[in-house]
Amino acid sequence: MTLDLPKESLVKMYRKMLEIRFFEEKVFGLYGQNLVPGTIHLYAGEEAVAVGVCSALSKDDYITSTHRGHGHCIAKGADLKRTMAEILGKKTGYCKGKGGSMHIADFSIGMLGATAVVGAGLPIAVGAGLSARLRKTGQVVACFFGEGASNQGTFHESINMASAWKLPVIFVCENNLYAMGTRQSRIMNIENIADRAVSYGIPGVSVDGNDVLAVYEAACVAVERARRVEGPTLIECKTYRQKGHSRVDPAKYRPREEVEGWLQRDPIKRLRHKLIQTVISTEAELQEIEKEVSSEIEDAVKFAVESTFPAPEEALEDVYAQI
Amino acid sequence: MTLDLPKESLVKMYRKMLEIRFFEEKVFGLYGQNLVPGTIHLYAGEEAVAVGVCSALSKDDYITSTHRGHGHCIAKGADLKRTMAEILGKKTGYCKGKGGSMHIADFSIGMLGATAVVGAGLPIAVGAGLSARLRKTGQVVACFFGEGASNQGTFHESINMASAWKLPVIFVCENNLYAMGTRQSRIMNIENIADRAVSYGIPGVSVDGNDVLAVYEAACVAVERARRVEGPTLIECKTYRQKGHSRVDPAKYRPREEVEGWLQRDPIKRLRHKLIQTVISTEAELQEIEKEVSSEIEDAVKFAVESTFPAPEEALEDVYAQI
Amino acid sequence: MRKITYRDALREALREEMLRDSSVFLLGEDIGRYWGGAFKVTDGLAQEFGDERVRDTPISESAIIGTAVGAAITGMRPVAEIMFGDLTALAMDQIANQAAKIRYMFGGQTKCPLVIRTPFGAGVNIASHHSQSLEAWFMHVPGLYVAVPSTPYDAKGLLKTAIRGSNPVFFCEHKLLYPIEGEVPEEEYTIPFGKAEVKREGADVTVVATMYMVHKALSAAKQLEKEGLSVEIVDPRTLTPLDRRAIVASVRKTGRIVVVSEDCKTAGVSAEIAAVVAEEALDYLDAPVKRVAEPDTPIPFSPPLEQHVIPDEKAIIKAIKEVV
Amino acid sequence: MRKITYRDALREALREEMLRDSSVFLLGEDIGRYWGGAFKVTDGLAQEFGDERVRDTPISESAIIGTAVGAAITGMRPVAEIMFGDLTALAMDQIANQAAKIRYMFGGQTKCPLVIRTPFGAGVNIASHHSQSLEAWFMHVPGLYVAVPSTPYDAKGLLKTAIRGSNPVFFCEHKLLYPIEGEVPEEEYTIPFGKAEVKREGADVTVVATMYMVHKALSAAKQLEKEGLSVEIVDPRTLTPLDRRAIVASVRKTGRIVVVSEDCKTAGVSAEIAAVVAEEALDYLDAPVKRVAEPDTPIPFSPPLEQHVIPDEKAIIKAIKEVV
Ligand SMILES: Cc1ncc(C[n+]2csc(CCOP(=O)(O)OP(=O)(O)O)c2C)c(N)n1
Ligand SMILES: Cc1ncc(C[n+]2csc(CCOP(=O)(O)OP(=O)(O)O)c2C)c(N)n1
Ligand SMILES: [Mg+2]
Ligand SMILES: [Mg+2]
Repeated sequence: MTLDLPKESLVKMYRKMLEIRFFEEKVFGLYGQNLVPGTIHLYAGEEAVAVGVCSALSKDDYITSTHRGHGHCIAKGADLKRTMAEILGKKTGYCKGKGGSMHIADFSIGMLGATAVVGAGLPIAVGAGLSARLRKTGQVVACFFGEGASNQGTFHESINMASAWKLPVIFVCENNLYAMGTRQSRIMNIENIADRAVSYGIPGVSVDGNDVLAVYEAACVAVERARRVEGPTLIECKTYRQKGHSRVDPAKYRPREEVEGWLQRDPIKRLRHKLIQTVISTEAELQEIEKEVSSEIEDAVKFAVESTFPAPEEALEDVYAQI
Repeated sequence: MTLDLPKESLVKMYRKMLEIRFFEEKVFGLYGQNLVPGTIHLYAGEEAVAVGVCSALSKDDYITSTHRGHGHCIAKGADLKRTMAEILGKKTGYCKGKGGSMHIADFSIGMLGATAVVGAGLPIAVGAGLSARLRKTGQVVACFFGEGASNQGTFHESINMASAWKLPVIFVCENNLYAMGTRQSRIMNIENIADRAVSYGIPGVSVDGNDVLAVYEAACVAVERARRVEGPTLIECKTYRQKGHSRVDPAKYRPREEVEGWLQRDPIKRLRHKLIQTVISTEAELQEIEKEVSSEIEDAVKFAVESTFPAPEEALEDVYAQI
Repeated sequence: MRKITYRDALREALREEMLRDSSVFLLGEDIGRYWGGAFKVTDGLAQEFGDERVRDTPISESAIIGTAVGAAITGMRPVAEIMFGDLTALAMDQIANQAAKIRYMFGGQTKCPLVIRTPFGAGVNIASHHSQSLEAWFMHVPGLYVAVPSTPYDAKGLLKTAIRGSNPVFFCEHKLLYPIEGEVPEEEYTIPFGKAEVKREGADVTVVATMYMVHKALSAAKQLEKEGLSVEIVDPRTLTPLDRRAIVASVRKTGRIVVVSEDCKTAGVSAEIAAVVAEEALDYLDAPVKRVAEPDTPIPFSPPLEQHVIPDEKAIIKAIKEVV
Repeated sequence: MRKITYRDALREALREEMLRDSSVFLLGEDIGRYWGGAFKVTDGLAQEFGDERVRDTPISESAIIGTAVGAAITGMRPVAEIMFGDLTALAMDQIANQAAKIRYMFGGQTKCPLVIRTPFGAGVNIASHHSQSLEAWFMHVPGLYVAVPSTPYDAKGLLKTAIRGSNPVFFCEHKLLYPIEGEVPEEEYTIPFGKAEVKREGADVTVVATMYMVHKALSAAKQLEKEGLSVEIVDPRTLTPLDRRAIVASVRKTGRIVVVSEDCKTAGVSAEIAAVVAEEALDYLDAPVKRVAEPDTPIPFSPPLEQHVIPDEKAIIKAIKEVV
């Protein structure tokens, strides 16, 4: 963890990670109150990945996301209210209630949306990268996916294509060790997903995904490479989801010591500790931020809960664009 | 090229390669006479791959094949007559005329069939390997595919699965530098497909695919590894198709010097030269073999040409197994 | 008779067939000891039969089906689970081009005894990628059988037939059916493919319904009974082969037909059934054929939106009233 | 008027739209300067527009379509070629779950102006993996439009509409149509989606036919004319949207209908059209609906076998005679 960034940037990262964590805790709570339809996949514990990567992007860069997408949205700058409203199925949500937790998008900030088909976002990210190339905009695309997704055919096809065409795409593998109840070692014979970069002749790096600055640095290197038209990078971020896979999952397949070890390496705690230790921030400052974020999230919940549901007939809209 | 095999084996390899070459030349000729319906993808120039690999297999081992499959069939021991008859669409063909050039199979010798969907044979080979494991037969499976196919998602999914489960599958990439008119370097950013083995934690070897003994040796190592339940191997055989991709293709996209260079490295000429040079065989012996093979092929052609077409109504049979 | 859930009925079928025949094995994502399948259909089976025969896979749908094909043509009887029906799209080549055609292309040299189990259906707010009903795609693929059980009894009997058969079977389940209870005998039985069941006899109108819609049709029929309308409900149980005779026979009796199917209307299951009636039973018809199906939209997430697109009793009753 | 081939008409449409709009680009396997597409539709375009806009891809169908989706939602207008229609199965998730649903799932935030061109059809002896007609799968996917041009004129006009539109279009071509010639004006024109064309007027029976079958139906109609039968031929030109009105209007006039479609019969294109007629035109029908389609088999290789399964003039004539 190198801390040679301006204080402002560090604190911003801290705040973003906190937003995600508090947001997810609320979603979890609302779920218990039966206010969240369907299912949820929480990002708690993995905040450093989304925030580290998105901090290296500019607003008009793109990202693509997954079933575990709340954190990606927030890190890219999505409005907390509309994100929460979407998760609750409200008309004020980003997708007017059509998408829900697994399909949030905010095209106005380059968040090209979450797909619930594991691995399906990779070729779409390649297309966005190709589009940036053809339109000569200099934009880059960060594509998030899990280590489980890295066994989908689309992983292979997409990275190969992006590499052959030297497209500005950053493939960010969130290796949280499990795909549902399936531990990585049971379904692949390698430890580092980053090694798969060899297949495409591109750089592959493994970083501590619970260290936001490590992620940030790797992402910056990849973004620069992309903007220099040198092609994609595969970044593997080793991290851990603190909750079960989805709402119903008690995650009993994970050894207790493993969970506890990762909780101790909580990315938010770690950054907080560093900020204090290096006297970049004071306890009071950070508490102030925590209070602010907490109240922002309360506002988002209030907004979402009070918003109305879409009218049933709206189900028939948006199938085709009319013009 | 090491020649410490018994003469018998070497001569057998020579004969098999010759069978394939003469067979393909005849298919080409029959095509010109309008006796071959549809299209054809000739294996001429790549004989060392199929023969080298199949020489390392025993009869009850399996292979899966591709659109360019005549050579695989013959190398695994298929009957020349029934192979030729299938290509001509005759009832006496292996598939009673239902399959044609792109879908030949002979289950009686473990030839599990050619698929015309590029890359589709890989997971099927994995399944055959899994089946061998579950039935505890010790069989291994050799799976042929092109370098173009190595960009299909199935390549990735299949090898990963075979590796995770340590299945007895040998993935044989026939790298003939082109997929139709597309040169490898234009659609992938690596030179050796064998490097992709890294993604699966398995051995990957590149061999001179026009040297039948080099192929044979690599295959033997892989077969032994498979039988020891240590998992799959990826073998890349660098080779070249001497004709166009398919019947209509003049292959103008290939530099003349490149073609000539490869013609000089013709796998059959090379083995022949060695056999003579090392006084393993005499010119007379080899000429005798050539005559024999030539007449076998004539017999096959005669058989195929004289065979009848299936009756139209047979089109409705074999959709479902009745028992 | 004892009652068990559709989920348990499926599990019993798997278990009994695995006990009966050592060539039967299961593969799929998280079907094993750590999860037991996303819908718990295979719960406990890994513990009983071991991880080799109840095999967790990587998230590689094409390779799951392709592997099953390779195993099926070399002497095994794989039962592959695709976690959600929507994801069969990822394996469409292996299902439609390989599994379904491998026997035919090779002139009958091989059999491909393979079962692909997958849950379809909307109603649990999991949006466009986890809620579709795509049976019609597979009906349009010669070489496949397509089973669509609506009750625990049918689920068990059809799954056993599927596993014992010699052909690839696309076996459709429905998320909302898993917890539904029904009578299932302790004794061994199987249900032949291609035999519809009249789930309720009636005289005034035929309703052909499948899967979860059978239950909605039954409840609609009960309501209409009070109004003096007698509704016959025919459940095809398999879409391929389709028991056209039973459908035509019922229409011949009632002169009216409503087809109820959860999938999107256009080119869906109900289209084929309507077409069969238009070809083979036109002379018996006293009213136009009616289709009740999802409108042509993806499935939305939010509950009021989702409920709006799923065919319900009201829509079934309305359609029936329009034809009588 | 000048006559050009279907192939050249398609190429003209691509070229004109590329000249008109710099956001249009092409991608696909071997569509570029070294081959010009397996059926030469894009021949010469790479030379004119460069390799960036006429882009050869690896053999990665899922990524081809996914890449097109990503480009389409970020301001480009990709036209993707899948070399053979059978291979769309490899990209089914990207087509049906991503391209078709991306606008809807995201509540209308984006458009996905993407064209997927691919050749269907049997008749050239290339067997089960290269000969299918799978339009029906895509008709069953809301969010997609499906175009099925049967003539050079329609091919050009529909392709231009497809490229200029704001929605994903699944654009079906047919191998046997590529060399067919027809009148195509030099002047600019487009053809709206959802408007059928009466390819031949008639009074006694309606034939709804698509793609290559339009030509077989026309030739059957000519033969029947000699026997005094007047056949009307309706070509829907797009399957989604489907011009139900035109079909119903024709049936209203003739009282009889035969639907001719090359795909396998069960749950195919002809099923949907038959169902529409059974729902909306039953009262006008004087005879059962007839479907002429491929039997439910994969496509075999050998010429006599293949010819046996492709619907021909004889089958069309037989069906027409059965209903009149
Ligand atoms: C193609 C596909 N297969 C299966 C599923 C069901 N599923 C949803 S999330 C998930 C696990 C994904 O694991 P990973 O990619 O590691 O992401 P994580 O959940 O760990 O963030 C699975 C199997 C799906 N949605 N899509
Ligand atoms: C999935 C798929 N995409 C495209 C095609 C069309 N096609 C047939 S052979 C071929 C090239 C295959 O190249 P490679 O794998 O290198 O094998 P080679 O022909 O060189 O032996 C292509 C693109 C196909 N049959 N299947
Ligand atoms: Mg994971
Ligand atoms: Mg090649």
